[in-house]
Amino acid sequence: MTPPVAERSAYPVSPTIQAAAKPMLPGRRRDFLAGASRLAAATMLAAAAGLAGVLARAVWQANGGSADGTPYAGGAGWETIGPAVAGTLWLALATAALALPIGLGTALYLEEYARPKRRAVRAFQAAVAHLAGVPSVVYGVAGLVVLVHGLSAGRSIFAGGLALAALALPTVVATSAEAIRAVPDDLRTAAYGLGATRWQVVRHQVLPAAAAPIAAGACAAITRTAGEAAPLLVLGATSFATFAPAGPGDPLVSLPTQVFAWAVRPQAEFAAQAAGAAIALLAILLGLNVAGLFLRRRLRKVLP
Amino acid sequence: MLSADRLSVRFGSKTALADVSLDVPAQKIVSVIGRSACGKTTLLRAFNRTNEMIAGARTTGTARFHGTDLYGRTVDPVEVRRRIGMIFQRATPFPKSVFDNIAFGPRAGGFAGDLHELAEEVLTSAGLWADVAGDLDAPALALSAGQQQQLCIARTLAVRPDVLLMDEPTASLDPAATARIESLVHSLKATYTVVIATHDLSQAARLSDMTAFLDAGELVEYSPTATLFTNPRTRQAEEYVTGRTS
Amino acid sequence: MVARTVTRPLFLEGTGGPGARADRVARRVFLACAALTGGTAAVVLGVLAVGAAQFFAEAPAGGFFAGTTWAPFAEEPRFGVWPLVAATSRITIGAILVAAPLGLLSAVYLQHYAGRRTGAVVAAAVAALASVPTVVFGYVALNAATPLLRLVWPGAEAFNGASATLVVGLMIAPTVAFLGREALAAVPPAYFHAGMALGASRGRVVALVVAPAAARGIAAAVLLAMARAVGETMIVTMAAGSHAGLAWSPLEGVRTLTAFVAQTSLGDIAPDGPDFRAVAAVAALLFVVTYAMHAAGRALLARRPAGSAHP
Amino acid sequence: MVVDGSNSVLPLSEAVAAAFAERHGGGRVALRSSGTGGGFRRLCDGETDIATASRPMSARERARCRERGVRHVALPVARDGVTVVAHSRNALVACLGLGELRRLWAPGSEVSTWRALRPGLPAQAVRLYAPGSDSGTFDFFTRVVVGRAKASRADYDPSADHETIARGVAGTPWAMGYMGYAHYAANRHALRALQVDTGAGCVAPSPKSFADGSYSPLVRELHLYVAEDALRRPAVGRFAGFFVDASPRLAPEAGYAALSAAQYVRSRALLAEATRAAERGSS
Repeated sequence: MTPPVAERSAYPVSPTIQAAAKPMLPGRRRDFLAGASRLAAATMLAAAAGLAGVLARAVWQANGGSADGTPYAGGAGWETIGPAVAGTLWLALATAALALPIGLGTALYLEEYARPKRRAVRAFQAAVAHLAGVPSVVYGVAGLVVLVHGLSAGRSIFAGGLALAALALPTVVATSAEAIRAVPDDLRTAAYGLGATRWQVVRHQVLPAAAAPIAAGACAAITRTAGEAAPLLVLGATSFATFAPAGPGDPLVSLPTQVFAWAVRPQAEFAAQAAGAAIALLAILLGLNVAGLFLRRRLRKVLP
Repeated sequence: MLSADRLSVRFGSKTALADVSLDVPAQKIVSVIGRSACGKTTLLRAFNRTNEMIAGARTTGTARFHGTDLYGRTVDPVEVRRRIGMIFQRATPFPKSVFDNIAFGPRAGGFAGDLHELAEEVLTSAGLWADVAGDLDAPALALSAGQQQQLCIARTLAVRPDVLLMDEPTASLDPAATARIESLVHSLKATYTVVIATHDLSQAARLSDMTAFLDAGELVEYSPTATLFTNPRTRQAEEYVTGRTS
Repeated sequence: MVARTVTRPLFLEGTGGPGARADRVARRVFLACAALTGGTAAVVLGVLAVGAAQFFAEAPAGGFFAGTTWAPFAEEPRFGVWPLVAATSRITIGAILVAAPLGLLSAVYLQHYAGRRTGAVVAAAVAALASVPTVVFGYVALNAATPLLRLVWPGAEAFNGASATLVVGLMIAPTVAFLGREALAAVPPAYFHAGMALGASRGRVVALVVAPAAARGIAAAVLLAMARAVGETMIVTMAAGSHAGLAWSPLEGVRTLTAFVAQTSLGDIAPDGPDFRAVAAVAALLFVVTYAMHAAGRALLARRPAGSAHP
Repeated sequence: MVVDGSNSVLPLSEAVAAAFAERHGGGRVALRSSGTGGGFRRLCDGETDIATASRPMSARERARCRERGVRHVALPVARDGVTVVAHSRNALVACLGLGELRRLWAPGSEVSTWRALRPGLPAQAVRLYAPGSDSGTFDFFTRVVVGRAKASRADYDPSADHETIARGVAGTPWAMGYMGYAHYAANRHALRALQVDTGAGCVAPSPKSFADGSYSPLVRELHLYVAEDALRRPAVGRFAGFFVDASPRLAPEAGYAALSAAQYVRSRALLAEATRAAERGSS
């Protein structure tokens, strides 16, 4: 079809070169990372699937097996996890209502109002950012002393919400500040050049430009804290409630602490109940994540 | 020795190279000219199978090296890259010492000889030996931009390729460094086959034996350099080399 | 063109311009937010500091850091925190030995090997694992990992370090994978392409060129994941037990710093009792260690990867 | 309404709360188990309406309550025996004497193997699981066995939750521990309850031996402590009354021994009196 290279070429291939040419090595070379990295990825997949499988199996067996009379109240169903679901939703709401505005306000102050940044501001910002690395159980200890005993907030949804908001705050500040910092300075310079005040620049330029990543960061922080059990256990969460909390003053119940309370019991019925609560918790977190995704997309669409 | 036959490359739905057929003769310098984004880089990358590292790339047609289809089922792309080396527009020394930069390729290829000897040889070939001989452990990033490009060429030579693909090797260099690289390329012709993509017409005229003119991914004209620059067969090539481009 | 004359007064000084009042209000609101944030941090710190100070008033710091018996509520209390520290260290190191290879290799897979579709699936699995609450991992450690472990080693205790370590490793692996992938992605692609063009295998290029260039980020990923393991509470509280001894076998129960805080708090801590003082001292230790690890990890991340400053 | 306190009473509280919710269309009851000590503390802080207890209130706790002006009434609801449990496959030990238990659990005890406890037993290490220091069961057991409340060796695995103790003993070969009988009953397939020799021969723990007094030193009465102020809310009185009335039926189901009918009548009378006192106080 096509004439051989040598014939068509204007410059005949020198025979010495052709003779000297090493033969092409056929076949593929071994790549040690290819196998190892695929194995690791497969392990991650298996871990995720295994986790889902463990939970599903526990619930499945409980529903399939006969209920041999446990002396306890219970049974995996809506009556048992309903109060905890309501509690977790309340707590997420409280976290969002407190951590979001305060965190965003803090970030705006640090990034926009404290400009140019003095050393003290930078030090403060770093100090707050690293609080995100402090274990949540530590917040529970502080919350117990300050909220439950100091403010007499009791072991209530209110106390739990405050503790979780304090836990989420450093993360919200850090992610919001990062989003604000990513807004190009040209935007600010142009706006200031037109005679805008700081607030006008923030309101009309910075916030619209940074809204989507701020929402994403806040949503991630709230989702993470909504799954926290340790600080609520320290505050003194309720292990069994016959009613759903209807307001901030009601006793502290939540899905994560309920998963804990049931999971540590050796009986299979409670393992199933814990697995059911865990699935409900994962579903709520997934819902929050999806809501965050929609919010983010919407913010991106509405604001340029 | 190196040839393309109806070679096309698409990135997603975008065609970067369309039905290009050309032969690169041994121990000659072939330059590839054309406007930005005309497919010069893609053509070079097609010859050492580095396009496939870009997501969505699809290559059709054949590219042959000593008659072997580079895209053949049994061909190892890693071996292809050892035989057909490539130098990029921007010097990309690894953040390691000069010596480690040279040694990376030979070590990867299982080189059993004396690496220092090899380093001296290739650095000499690349005209860099005098500059770096004193301290081969110096960080490569401490070299000047021109020296970095020379190092990249030396590094490629250390793999002992048959062909050097050079993608605008002097585009980001100053005139003095450009001159050094050009004379280096010229001297390499004795042992290597070189394909050089360039947007500098005078460089193409100075260096190459054959010139290929690409436009929008298509090979418009492929002629001996003297012919293409003085008496091009096609009107597009004439317009381009005389600067009367639309 | 005719030169224009300024007909309006200049407000170069003072605060009379339009919008100045809203700006002042906004500044105050945001400053108040910052003060609240700072106040929250100060309160957390203050509670721990006061509690820890009370603790050290009755238990000398020497005994705390050097003692090997932890029995703060016994008739004759002993305050040697070493067993708790040893347990935390063992579980952290064990977990990172699981998580570092798993996470980093997954990061390499996602960044350099995965096809688009399989990559998306694996990335989704990693993200899903990352968002699972630790109490759910605790459930898995207690009700799945331990029974499996006992199939292999029937002598394993009901609460043991091994299954907690394994599951903590699984929990922090997504952190390593995510941060590791970011580190790999921050390496200029030119390195990868140049390495490939020199005829090295993909694995060789990644291991010898890309990974060293990303070393700082990879170290940060490992360090930050370890900080999470140190602070991990639910898995160890549920599955590792409450035995504050210096056990050597991973099949025995151990009690970590975090588990002590959580398990003690399951009863009730009165803010004026010895249990609160002990809990506060341990919490303060946890605070200092994790804060430092997090700061060090972030400092590593803040520096640009080698070579990225290159034009 | 918040009920807090003993983990030993929790199985009964749960059964009662569930029955109450069923009967009264979801009565609003929240249960916690911070331990008897924690429950008393919270009752006297006004944080909880009802404290459940596995031991009587101590003089110091009583004083604290009085200091804060919290009046309360104690209602006995069931009888429970502290049960010594071992790993289910440990068939070599059937009965332990009080003296042996004392040697094992005394502060500073050096007994670390079964052989050290009783010559002839294997030299396997005894891993010990028991309630933490806020537990009424811990206070009761140490007082009866060691002779002094809260006097115990410290190198055991403490837990505020008896279910965790059950899981620990069930899953650790050669382990041993003690807990409320109801928690043992819920895990009886996985645990082995040891008989206790109180001097008059070995007796196995069971609701029957609790009722007839043969297990007597280790049997205690479980109480509800109801805050008088809380009784002004009719719901609290209703729940406390329901608790007393339901206990004869629910206590045996949940693994306790019921008290005598006369004792329940007395509990009812105490509750009525406290309610009247609360109403007088409010008007």
